[in-house]
Amino acid sequence: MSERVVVDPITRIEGHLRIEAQMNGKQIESAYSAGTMVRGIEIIMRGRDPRDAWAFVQRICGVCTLVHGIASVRAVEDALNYEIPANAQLIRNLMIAAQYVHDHVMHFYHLHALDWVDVVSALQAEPKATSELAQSLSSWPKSSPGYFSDMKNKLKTFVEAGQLGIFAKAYWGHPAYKLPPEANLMAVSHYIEALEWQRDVVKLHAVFGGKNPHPMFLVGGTPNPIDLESDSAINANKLALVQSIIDKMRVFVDQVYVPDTIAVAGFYKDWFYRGEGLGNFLVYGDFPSAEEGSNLRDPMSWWIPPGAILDRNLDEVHEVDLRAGGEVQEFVSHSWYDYEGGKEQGLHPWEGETKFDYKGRGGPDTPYKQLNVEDGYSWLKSPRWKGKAMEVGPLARVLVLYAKGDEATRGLVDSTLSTLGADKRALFSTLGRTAARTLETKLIADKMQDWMDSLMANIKAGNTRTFNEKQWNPSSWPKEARGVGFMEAPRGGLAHYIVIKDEKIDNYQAVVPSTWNAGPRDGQNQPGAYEAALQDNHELEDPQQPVEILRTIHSFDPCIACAVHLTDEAGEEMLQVKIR
Amino acid sequence: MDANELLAWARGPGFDIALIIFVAGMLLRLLEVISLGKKPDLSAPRGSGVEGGLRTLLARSLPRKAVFDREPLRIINGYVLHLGFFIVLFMYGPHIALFQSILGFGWPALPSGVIDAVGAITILSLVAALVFRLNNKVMRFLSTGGDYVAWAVTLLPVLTGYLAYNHLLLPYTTMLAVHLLSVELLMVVAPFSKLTHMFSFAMARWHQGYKAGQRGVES
Amino acid sequence: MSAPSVEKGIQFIKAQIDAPIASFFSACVHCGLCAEACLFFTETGDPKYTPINKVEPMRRIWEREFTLFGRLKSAVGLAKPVDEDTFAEWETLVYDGCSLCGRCSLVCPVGNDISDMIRKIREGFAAAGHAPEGLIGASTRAVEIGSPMGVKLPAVMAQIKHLRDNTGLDVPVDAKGAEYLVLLSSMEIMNFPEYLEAIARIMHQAGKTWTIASNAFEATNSGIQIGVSDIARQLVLRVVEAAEGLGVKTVISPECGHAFTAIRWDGANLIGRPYKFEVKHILEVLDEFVGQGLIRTEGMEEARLTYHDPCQIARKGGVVKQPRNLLNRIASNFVEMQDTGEMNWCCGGGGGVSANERADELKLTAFNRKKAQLQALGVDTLVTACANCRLTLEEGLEENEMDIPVVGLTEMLAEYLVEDDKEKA
Amino acid sequence: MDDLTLSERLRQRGVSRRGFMKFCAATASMMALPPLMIPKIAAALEKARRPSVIWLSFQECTGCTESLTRSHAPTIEGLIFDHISLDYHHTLQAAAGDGAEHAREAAMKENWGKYILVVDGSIPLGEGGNYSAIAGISNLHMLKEVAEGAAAIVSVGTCAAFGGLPMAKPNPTGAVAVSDIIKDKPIVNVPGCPPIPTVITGVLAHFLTFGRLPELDHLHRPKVFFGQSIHDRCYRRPFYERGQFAETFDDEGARKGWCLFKLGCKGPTTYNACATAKWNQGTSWPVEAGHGCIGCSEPRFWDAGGFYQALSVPHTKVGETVLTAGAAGLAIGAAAAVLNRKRKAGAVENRETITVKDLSKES
Repeated sequence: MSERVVVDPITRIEGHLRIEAQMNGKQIESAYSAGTMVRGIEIIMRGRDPRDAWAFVQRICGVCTLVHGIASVRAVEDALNYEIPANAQLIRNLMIAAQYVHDHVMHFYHLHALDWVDVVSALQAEPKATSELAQSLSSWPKSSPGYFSDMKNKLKTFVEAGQLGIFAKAYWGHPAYKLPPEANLMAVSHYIEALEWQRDVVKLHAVFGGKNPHPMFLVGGTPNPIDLESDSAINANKLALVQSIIDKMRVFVDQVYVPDTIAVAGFYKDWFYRGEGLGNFLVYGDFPSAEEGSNLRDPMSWWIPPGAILDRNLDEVHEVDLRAGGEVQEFVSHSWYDYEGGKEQGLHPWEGETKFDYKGRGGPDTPYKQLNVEDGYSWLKSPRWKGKAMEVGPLARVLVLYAKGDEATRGLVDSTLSTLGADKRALFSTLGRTAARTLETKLIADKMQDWMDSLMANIKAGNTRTFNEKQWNPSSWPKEARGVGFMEAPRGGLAHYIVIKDEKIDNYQAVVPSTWNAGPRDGQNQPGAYEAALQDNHELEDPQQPVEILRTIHSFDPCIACAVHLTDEAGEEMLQVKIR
Repeated sequence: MDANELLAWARGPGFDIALIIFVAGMLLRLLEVISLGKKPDLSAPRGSGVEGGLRTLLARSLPRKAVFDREPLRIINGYVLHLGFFIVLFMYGPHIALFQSILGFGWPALPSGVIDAVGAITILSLVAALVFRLNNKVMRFLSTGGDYVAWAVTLLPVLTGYLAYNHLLLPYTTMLAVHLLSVELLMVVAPFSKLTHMFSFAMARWHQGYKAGQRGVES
Repeated sequence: MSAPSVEKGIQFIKAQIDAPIASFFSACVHCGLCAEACLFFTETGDPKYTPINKVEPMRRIWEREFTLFGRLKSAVGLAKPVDEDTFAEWETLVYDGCSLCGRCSLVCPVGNDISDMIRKIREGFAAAGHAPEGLIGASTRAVEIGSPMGVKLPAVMAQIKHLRDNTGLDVPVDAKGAEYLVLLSSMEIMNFPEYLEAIARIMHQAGKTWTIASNAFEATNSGIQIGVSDIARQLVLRVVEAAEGLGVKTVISPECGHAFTAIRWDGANLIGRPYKFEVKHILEVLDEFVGQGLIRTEGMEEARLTYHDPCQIARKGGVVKQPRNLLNRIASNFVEMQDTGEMNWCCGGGGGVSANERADELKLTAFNRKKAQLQALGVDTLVTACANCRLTLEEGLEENEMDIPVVGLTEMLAEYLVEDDKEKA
Repeated sequence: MDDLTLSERLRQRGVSRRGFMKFCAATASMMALPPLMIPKIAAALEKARRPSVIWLSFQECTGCTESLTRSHAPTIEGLIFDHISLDYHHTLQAAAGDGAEHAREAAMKENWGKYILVVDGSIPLGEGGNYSAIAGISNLHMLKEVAEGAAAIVSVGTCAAFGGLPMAKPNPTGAVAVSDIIKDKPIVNVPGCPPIPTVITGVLAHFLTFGRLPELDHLHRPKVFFGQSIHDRCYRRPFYERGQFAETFDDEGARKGWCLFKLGCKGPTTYNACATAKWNQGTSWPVEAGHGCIGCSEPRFWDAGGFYQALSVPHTKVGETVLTAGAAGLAIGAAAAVLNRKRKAGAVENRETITVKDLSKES
């Protein structure tokens, strides 16, 4: 029996993702990942002030609300060889790290957990037993029987009210749910707690960037000055708030997130052996050192260095050069775009070009039941590194850090694996990916204290500089310049490529983690990371309720608005349609 | 076109068009004047023409008592109008930002409250100027349509600026756009009206002063 | 030579428009303050006498001929014409209603030299046949007879004889190598012979050599007043040739306003080259003599008197402090009028107005200004240094039945002159 | 079961009367209602069966949803558990694929004419609407279908309200706002990129309390949140009034909290509550963090000139324009000058000499 299972919309992600799975019995034979929304932001970027770019591209995504802003200012700074004050570098590191911790926790509880946690089953839980379970995992104070009893009552009333709201029509009771009621109740409670917690910890972004989502950035530094004597700058009060947030993050990660991950994983060990796929991993690198006057030219010195791992071989980490012509390329063989030099061509982002070609590439008219997977089937391009499909994200980072011998990483990974009774191979899986995310959250949360300490030391030493005015005025810029700004977004390596001409953006391209992961097949028919992962040992218990697909897709933490991007000359020909 | 689009247009293409007409028009007008040339004075000089030119350039800014006594109100109003206009134009922070973007340097601003008051006074002064023009028989006799156009295009920026600042009549964004458009109108009209005097007054004073300087007479 | 015509008039005005004129027109804001400085406006109250309005035809020509905007305006028929009617309408404003006193030029806030513009527009009016008969006659006499009033050399010689008979002082004629060439205005010859006597006595006392020229005794220049440079040049050239022929160092302009302007400021420009001699107004010379101790005075006039600044000498000629220096020596009760010096009010007869019979009534109306000034002061005597002013003032005073004698400053000085010869004698 | 009132539900869930009244008071103060209204709000909320809310996400970035989760009064968990029934919301809902679509259809059917439709993201009309599809259905189609049964529509975020980023020039996908498509339903725009969380929840609370939309301005924004400009409520306003401006980032003025107008702040033309409500539970807001307002709640703010160019400064290259204009002026002026010189020279040359004989017309 050959059946096409379609999951659209994939919910609890960012953006518009559609998965089509060609079944062979209960087994997924081939999977197709499609981004179904396009905005054309890179067309919009053309001709604009490079200093403004961050705000535009930041709106690529409101979930990883910071990463595009950072990548963008770095791209401009790279193009202009712009030196950044140490404090700005530290503040950016803190903001990026806060984004990780916030985003990973929210992903785990609010986007991913319901793939593993049966909310309805939690109603059967025994509060006292739940409390015992929770207390066995950590010393988190909110683990009393009374607390869980309240939570259970709350949930019960909610469910019995008959209006399930966001929990309606889910796959409750599906046999793939393996957690006992008590674990479910604990997870649902932490779901609600995490909502409250995240509201508090994003205040770190508000301190440095004024607000979250979409904090403010600045080419050449950070906008908020440091002045202990001012009530309108980063002062002692605000620094104290930042410190308290870092503390709060670390406590929650250590006492809730990490124990919950390990606890849940313990019930789903079969997921350590499916859902990996490519076996190729790519890291761009992030967290630059923060010496005064440092720029972004030496990523090998960064805390997370760039590197590539091929065929699951942890013994060799390949060097990565984002500027090199033959390394990063984007293909459109199965995308709704066309290239000037033919659809099989691969283009380095600086030379990137694309044309909307929805109909020409077999895009069906809405409403449609099925995409034309033989031709174009996604608004995502297919990025490749040296021609290879690569997975990016927490797993890639943890593997590269591990392979490079980072002690903290090795210790944490090894101890976690041993707790779970798994070996290193388990990392290459759906659950391995999810676990890697949790572990890197802890690594990063711990690292935040170092950056905070350095920042405080600078301030104590009288260095409060946060902005370098030197190249602010566009008249100081070269006539033409190009740069790449890269970072590790929570979902993986993110690079923005900019070409500046006559003080304006001439070309802008983002090569985004979810494009690597969610992109379609290339001309060689190499699947993207999602596709490969779904084709890796996925049996659907019930094709009508494909929770297995959600588990693996969610393990990547999709961010599809990020992933869909394009550069285009045809943009000018577009009619501006307006209904009045 | 909504207010924001209007504002964007006024801050973009509109300003460019106005600036081109203003700068090119003024240069044209000045070159038209200069090109007519001036013969050198062959009479034996009694003093320095350059000195006289410079002196008149400045000194003519002060009224002579003989005429001041006859028309004190009109003359005072002329001062109020010009000084008010200059203060509002050159001493308001946002305006300074504009000049800074063109000149590359700025200067300290006056408090907005002062500008607001000066703006109000300037408006009253412009209204008074119109009243004078309509009531004074000489001014009425001399006035052409151009004088009323010039008056209107001068009043509009001050008035709309005042209304915008005080959030009167129209929503701020719309009023700001209208303000910029009125400034642009002024820039477009200036080279082709008596408002050229903003530059040509200097040439006129210079020529009279130079001649007077050569003759060693006061002017 | 073609007949006068509108075209010719326009052509002449066009030729007069230079950068200063263009800058004046482009700077005018129609503020009307020039009217407040003009006695033809203040005394008539008629706004058509607003100085800048008097050059409106020139403005139209400037705009149409020399500005892009004006060319466009006339291309679409929006420009106001300059035609026969225009010339006819403006003729009385340009000649009768302006004494070229230059007061308006001083008050214009943007610095327009309006009186200069009127001087220049007259070129076109003359060329268009719209100069007043009186000025045409004066000019014709000046060119053909040698003096606007028709005074010929024999009349001068008769005066010299009379002078010699009365005082024993000689008036050198055509004396080569004399230091000073003294010019006279025909009015002085006709009406104020005291001037020549005063000069003779002062020169004698100062011990200076001087002369008058038989072919160029006349200082006045009708060409300047009527606004015909060709005639003005012809008249200036007479003086220049005579002065250079006689080899004098300094030419002394007499007590006549426009004569001073003609010979001192316009002459070199009219003939197109600098002079080989200096030109001074008689008051400048007298002040020098006094300052150098060459002449001394004795006694003081006790009558309450005031001094009327001739426009061309004071405002336009820069001779303001000299008459005051002199007066303060010889008058104990010298008072200043309210507007005085470079801001004086014109007598109303300058700029050819007095030679233009048509303007007599207007001139007398304008005199009301001076009348008021004098009444405010309540003086017994009025001193001035311009024969034309003097005549106009006398006429005005007589018309208004005011009994104030008008005296030339040079004569008055001569009255208090210490004459060593006499004492000795 | 379905007929349980809010207060009954709350009591069952152990929410105290006091806690409930606290929420009502917060709602009232947020909407600038007098304290007298608190009991009314409470009464309205107590009676309500949680109204169904269908949240459609089109051309968006999920920033609006993220913002909603930052709401602290009411909280997101309070909102979705106690006040509304969020029956369709891609980012938060458990169900996916067909299940999700069924949830939407069921909610529409059960609450036809009564549910609130919340939209974030713009709607692309280009390429027949194919630029954005959910479950194979174009955004345009889905919006029309869901709007039909809605009691009211809340366009959350600048994209849904005004077209936002996708509509920025050159609008590659032909994106439009909700109000460009739906004409026959009450629409309230809650712009912002993203909107302030309490503004989103405040509008919902207002609707829940009074059964109607709050009073709207000409751009369909609730006056209570969008009635004043950032500038008018800005704590740095006194510095503007004193003429004290930060000239660059991290300068003395910037550190002292002087006005950011010259650094491009769009506060004067931006109507939003940031300056009063602030962000992230009052932690800060962009201007407090030293960066000018970028005007994110205004229509077409993306095309309103550079973010670092003062409002009074043209966003084109003025220097270049001046040079161009100067060159043009010199060229035209030179041509005019040549013409003038020629004319003048002609007039001087053709000028005939005049003798006294030529003076009289009659002669």
